[in-house]
Amino acid sequence: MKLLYFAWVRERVGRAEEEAEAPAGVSTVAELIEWLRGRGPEYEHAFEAGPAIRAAIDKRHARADAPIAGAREIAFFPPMTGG
Amino acid sequence: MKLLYFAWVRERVGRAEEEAEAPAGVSTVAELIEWLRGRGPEYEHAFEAGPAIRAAIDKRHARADAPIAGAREIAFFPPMTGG
Amino acid sequence: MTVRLQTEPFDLGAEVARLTDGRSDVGAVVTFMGVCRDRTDSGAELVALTLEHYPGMVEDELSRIEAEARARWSLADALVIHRHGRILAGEPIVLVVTLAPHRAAAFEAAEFLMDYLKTSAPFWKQEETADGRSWVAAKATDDAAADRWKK
Amino acid sequence: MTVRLQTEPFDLGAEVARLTDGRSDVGAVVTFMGVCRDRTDSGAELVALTLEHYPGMVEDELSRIEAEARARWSLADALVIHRHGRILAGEPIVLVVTLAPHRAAAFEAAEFLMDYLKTSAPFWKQEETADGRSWVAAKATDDAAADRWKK
Repeated sequence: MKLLYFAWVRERVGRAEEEAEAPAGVSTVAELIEWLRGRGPEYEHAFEAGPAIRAAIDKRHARADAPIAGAREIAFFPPMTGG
Repeated sequence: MKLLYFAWVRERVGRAEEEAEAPAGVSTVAELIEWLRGRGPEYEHAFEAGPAIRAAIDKRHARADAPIAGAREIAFFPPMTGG
Repeated sequence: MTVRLQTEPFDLGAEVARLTDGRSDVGAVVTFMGVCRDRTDSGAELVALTLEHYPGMVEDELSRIEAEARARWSLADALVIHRHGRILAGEPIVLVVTLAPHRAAAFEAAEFLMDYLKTSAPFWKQEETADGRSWVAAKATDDAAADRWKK
Repeated sequence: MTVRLQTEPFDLGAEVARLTDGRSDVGAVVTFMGVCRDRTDSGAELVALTLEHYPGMVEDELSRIEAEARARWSLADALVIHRHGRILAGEPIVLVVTLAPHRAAAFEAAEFLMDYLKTSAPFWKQEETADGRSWVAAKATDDAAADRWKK
């Protein structure tokens, strides 16, 4: 699947998007975040805020317990500040 | 003092303004309305709605129990419908 | 801070531009424009409204309402324009503009100004339909809307 | 009903005129314009904001918010314009316009649209001051404002 990062999550990860395949057993947004944190210090730094990081699955807001099976695109970003 | 009438109160009284001297004992807006009602059928018709008629003393909203002593101008009108 | 009573129509865009041009300390601008609808509340076709007012008192009352809004909210600026006389269906009747650092104050002050204009400014609307003219009755919902601001 | 994402500024007066011209069934028009202030919340001088967005999702989300407003209130029309990219102090960022028969619906729908834009549309503001750039933190007051619409 494609992973996208926005705002300071993007800056900390050091890239705007990448392809990734999560291993078996990683089945929710929260589990995907835990797996990403183990990939290196830049991911650890980006996701250290834990539940403050928001996610979207295929361009729709998704909660931490949302299943990721079948997702084509998962985005991570800080709380929104538009308007 | 000067009495002013607006909207359908004006139409029922048949004039927009007039000079009047209320007799002794007429000391509040409510008493002034009672006295006016006795002046003729056009006043009776204009004021038959009783408390629904609003008043202003010297261009400020006044309640039925407001004293009229010293007033230069008292206006009577239906509830407002601006905006 | 301005209140204006006039017979001619107004231009919402020009009024907002005049209030905002050259200033960058304002984060929120709210406008309310009341327009003459082409139907009465009972569904009859409306040709025009005629707004009667109490000269002298209406200016005082608009200023009082506007001063009360400024006392309650921290507004950078505010404008109230109210027309009187004959107003055709589709024409604007009233304009309220509020400028504030943040949106909550701008929205609340604009709603407050409208609720008080409706229930306290000495204007009376007369509707003109094919059947003739008739005075618009005050609405209980307008009184209820104004009551929510009472402390 | 329209939602628009754009980099260029917009003209409030022209947008309202386009929505209202030729129609006389609308009694109430409410607009909200968010403007880039020249100070950060901590008081530093602000040169500009840069708004990052999530292409694709932002259009979907604006449309979802606007559809939700139409489902909740009887609106004659509505418009949402949101800019992205670099926005200088004093320039407009966002415009919401609601048209309804009566004012309560127009005001409520405009506030709802703004509350949801703030907390749900995927935009992120970066402030540019003499000290450099920094991301704006989300406000708890914005979450609280959006929560009031939850049934």
